[in-house]
Amino acid sequence: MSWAEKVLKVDRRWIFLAIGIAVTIPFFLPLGLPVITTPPVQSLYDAVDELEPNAAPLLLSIDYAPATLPELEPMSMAILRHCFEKDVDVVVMTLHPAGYGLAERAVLNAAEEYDVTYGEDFAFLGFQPGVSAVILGMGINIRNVFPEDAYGTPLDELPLMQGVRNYDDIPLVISLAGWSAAEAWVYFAYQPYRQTVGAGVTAVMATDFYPYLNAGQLVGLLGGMRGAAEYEGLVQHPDQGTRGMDSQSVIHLLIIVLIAIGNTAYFMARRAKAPSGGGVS
Amino acid sequence: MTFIWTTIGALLTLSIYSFLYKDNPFYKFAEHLVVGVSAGYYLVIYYFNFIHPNVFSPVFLLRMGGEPIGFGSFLWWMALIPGLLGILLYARFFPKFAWVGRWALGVYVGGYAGLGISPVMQARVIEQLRANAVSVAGVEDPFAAMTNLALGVVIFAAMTYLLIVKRNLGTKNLLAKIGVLLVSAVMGYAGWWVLSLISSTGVVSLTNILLVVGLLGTLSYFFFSMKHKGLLGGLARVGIAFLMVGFGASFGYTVMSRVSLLIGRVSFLLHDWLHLID
Amino acid sequence: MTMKLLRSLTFLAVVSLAVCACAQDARPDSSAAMSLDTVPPAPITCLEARDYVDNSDAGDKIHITWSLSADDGGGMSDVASYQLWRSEGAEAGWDSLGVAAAGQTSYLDETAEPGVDYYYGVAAFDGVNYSEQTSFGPVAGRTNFFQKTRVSVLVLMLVFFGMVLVFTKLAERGADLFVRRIPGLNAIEEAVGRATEMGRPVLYVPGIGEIDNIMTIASLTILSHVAKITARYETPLIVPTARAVVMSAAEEVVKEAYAAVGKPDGYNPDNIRYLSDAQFAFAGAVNGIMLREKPAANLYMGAFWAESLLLAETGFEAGAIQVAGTAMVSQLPFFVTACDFTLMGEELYAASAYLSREPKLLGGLKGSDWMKVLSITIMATGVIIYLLNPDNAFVAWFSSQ
Amino acid sequence: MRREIPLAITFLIGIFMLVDFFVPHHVVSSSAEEMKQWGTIIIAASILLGVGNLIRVHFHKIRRRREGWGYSITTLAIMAIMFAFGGPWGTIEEGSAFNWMFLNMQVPLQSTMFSLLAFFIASAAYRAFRLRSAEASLLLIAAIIVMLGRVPLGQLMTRSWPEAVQLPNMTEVIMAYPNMAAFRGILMGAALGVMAMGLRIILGIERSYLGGEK
Repeated sequence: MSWAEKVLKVDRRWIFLAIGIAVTIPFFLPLGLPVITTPPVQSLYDAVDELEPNAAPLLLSIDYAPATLPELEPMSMAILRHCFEKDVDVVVMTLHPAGYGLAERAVLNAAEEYDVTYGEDFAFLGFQPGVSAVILGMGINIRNVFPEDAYGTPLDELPLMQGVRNYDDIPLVISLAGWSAAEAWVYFAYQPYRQTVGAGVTAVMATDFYPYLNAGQLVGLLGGMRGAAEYEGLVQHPDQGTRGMDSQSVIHLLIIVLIAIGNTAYFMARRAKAPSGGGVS
Repeated sequence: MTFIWTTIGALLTLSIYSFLYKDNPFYKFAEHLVVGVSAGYYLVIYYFNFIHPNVFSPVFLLRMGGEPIGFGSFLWWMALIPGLLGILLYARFFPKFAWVGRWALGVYVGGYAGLGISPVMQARVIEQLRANAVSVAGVEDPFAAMTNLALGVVIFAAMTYLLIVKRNLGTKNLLAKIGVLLVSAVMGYAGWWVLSLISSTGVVSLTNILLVVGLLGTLSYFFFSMKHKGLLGGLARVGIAFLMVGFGASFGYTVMSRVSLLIGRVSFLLHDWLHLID
Repeated sequence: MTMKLLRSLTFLAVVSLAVCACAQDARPDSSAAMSLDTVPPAPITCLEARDYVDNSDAGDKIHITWSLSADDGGGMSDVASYQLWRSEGAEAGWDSLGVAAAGQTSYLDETAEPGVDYYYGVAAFDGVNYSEQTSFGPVAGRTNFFQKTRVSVLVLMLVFFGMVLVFTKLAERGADLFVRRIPGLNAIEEAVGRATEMGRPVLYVPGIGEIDNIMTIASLTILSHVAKITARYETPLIVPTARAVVMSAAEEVVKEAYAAVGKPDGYNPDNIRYLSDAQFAFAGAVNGIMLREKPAANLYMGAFWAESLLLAETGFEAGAIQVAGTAMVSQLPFFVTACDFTLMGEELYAASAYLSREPKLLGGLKGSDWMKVLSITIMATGVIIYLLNPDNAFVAWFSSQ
Repeated sequence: MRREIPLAITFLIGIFMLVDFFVPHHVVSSSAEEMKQWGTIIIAASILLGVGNLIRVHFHKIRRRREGWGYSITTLAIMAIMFAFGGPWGTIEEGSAFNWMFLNMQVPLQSTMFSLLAFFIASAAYRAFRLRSAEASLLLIAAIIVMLGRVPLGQLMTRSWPEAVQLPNMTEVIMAYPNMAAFRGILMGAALGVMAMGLRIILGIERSYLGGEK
């Protein structure tokens, strides 16, 4: 067996080992590569940035489950920091049954870093089952769906919720989801109510969301850890997203090198077998 | 206490990773464990989050969402009917009556089939068509748009010609074929770039023509009523080319999110469990 | 609370700006620079009130629209807000209804009694003076039976259904409807054949979608076909599922298929398995089946999410022939790279029609094909019309809500 | 009768839900909402069928001492424990035993299983991305450009190049145009497939999910 054939038939466990090493190294030796902002992230950032301080609140729907935490939690942290930094009021809710703890953890952690008060600068509404029904219902009156916040306080007793009835009083909704919840916001908040919606989704889902972005159904889009890293760059608060991008660079390069080796070996092996180099395969 | 639980989580994590080496007792244990845990989890969650508040409590305790409801009232019936439909599913346990389970299935499948049709038409067909049309035509200078539309048609015709008449891109050699494709891609891209220097409107409409060509090609590929020969064959091949670019691009795009998950787990092991990094 | 505060702040700012503006230029004759504003703003124009139709219409909403006062954003730039009044008759008194901020041109009255005739009045307000009131009426809220903004959806849907039904009828009458071969369908039969030769089971994964997902239903149709082949060859067929309802439907489908080819005893209920609703618990358990029960053919048909590559890579390593079919756009790249054959998007739906060879099902396929032609035509027409006149009714008609 | 009744139910409910989209009348829309709720209850009730199947399959395995029967005991035991903890001592409330088991067993197991994809995507790329044909070359080249363009490394590599050929910009162009065109095509085609299938279900032409075709 020539070396080319050996390379082609390499035990895939060597590849696994290489990936394992590549992902771990940047944890100990950070590279600190810079991140450049892309238009969908910039437009979501601008949409948040244009919100009036201490006025109509941003509705942040933290719809992810534990499985997509590493990609989406950096986003919620970056967006919450952006809002708290600018004194923009935030109302947090979740549509995922397993998202309650995660949403609460994100908003409380971010709030700890800033001088903000619960009920005045931010509120947490908790979870309600039934995705489309919740979104549609909030378009009529938020109180129909969430009569009280997650801790049992009626919404009217929260200063920042006074005067907030439905989507007319919410300039922007952002959904961070690793499943179809973000799409549901497009279908049931943008389509019937023309509510401005932004989304943060996993990198793999981002492809599906380009049509919505292009059709103006979404105001902006964060895709995966990179989207989070870009947003962290814009709010000048590098964190998990930015650090993760170093590991990303190494692994992406590794995969490309592997593909290059594979193709070189493939053509060496072909040449050895069919000297004419022709033939349609 | 937290450390014990974290250690359990970490050991289970390592058990799953051991699968990468080969199937082994640790993986088998973890796999059977997670099946058991999730079965118990869903059993409890489905009962307490759906059945209890929406069926059991209103029907038997006459309370719904904390409010009392009357026996035989409208709300009571509205809780009883889905409850009965759910129970009909269990008719399967008695083969003689298994067929009544289909009623529940009929309600569920029929309801969602009806529910799905119109939004799909709206969001996936009409809205996409509209977006495509508007983004192609939505440039400020109609003259430039027309010129570019014509230009797009020419490029498209050339591509189709290459792909149909010169089916194999004029050569049999695979490397040469790839070469031709690469050179034309580079040329196309260069042309696009040169145009971008001359007129920004032109670029917008030219790149948008890609949307039309791609959509036309892909839809042709999914045309089942005719053999893929002649013009339709060419269009379908253009569609395949677009599909391939799309698949490659989204594959590459996805790598990042998968690596993100791995980073999350590695950070759990190194940071949350072993405290090796901060 | 904050909204009100903000509103009054903007109002104050606007007023002071307006006062300063007056002081600086407009009127050299008004010597008292800080004198009180006595000039009312220009009235609004084009006032209209219409019954408002939303998704749950109880006839209690009326939508009021108007054109800005000439002094809002232009002219004296001193409009602070718009005051709205409502009255139940041309002669009856006016009740205050609400306030809209400067720059707004609409207001939704959600407190209307259905069927009552109302008159609406709107006036611009500069903080001190009201403009002349513009009125409109009568208008009554009705509970509507048709959402007019969705007429394009309805029309296209009916056209599509019409085509499907016509082709189905044609097919039933025996018209020869050509449908091209779908590559990948043969692959299913080959894969099952190979499993038989090797004496190893066939694994059929109907996705992790709930049964309300149309992909799952298409998958069950294909399953029925596959089960008939395995029944004939007496090859074990393992169907792991992630949803209990899908599991029970799969049981029915497979049992009937075995009975249909006259081998009801070949059906093994232990091979139709519910594994877990949890996505990755399911994927892990299916991986276990692949490595331990060693199926020689893995068929993945239906709705898949991230587990697609977990299954397909493990299956590849285990040496099985793999055929996938899904309309999940985000997972297609993985099935295409890791499986031997992939039914993409509509091919999955087409496959179920093609396999059954029932003329009724082929009609749907034909209908979709002609709908594609119609869609392209609509898009092309839209582009041309849009280029000639961007504000035309044709494009607007398709902006459904 | 055994088949006609469910088909009639499917037809009536299907048509009603279809019509709901076009009829804003509040009586119609609130009834449709109510029926959606029914769907979730039917699904929730079905879990018992699934768990019944799970118990049966594993029980058979244990009773017949088939290979790996010991693991089946794990599955059944942990399910029983989870179920026992779930009822009386609170479900998803912070700090309940049920929640602890969920957070420290199900969550890490699921997310680790998910993260295996990082390894698999590399091995799939290595194996499948070969310049076998002209079409395959498109797949490969698009993948490489996007992979590089997505990470900071790609940005650094081409930072000094003209804007049009900087990798992140090329990535954006590929994602926003050819990729989107192709996916729009798939989406639209699939949407038509869904609608045709939905119509067939409502009309009772498609009935395999009810079991068999007769």
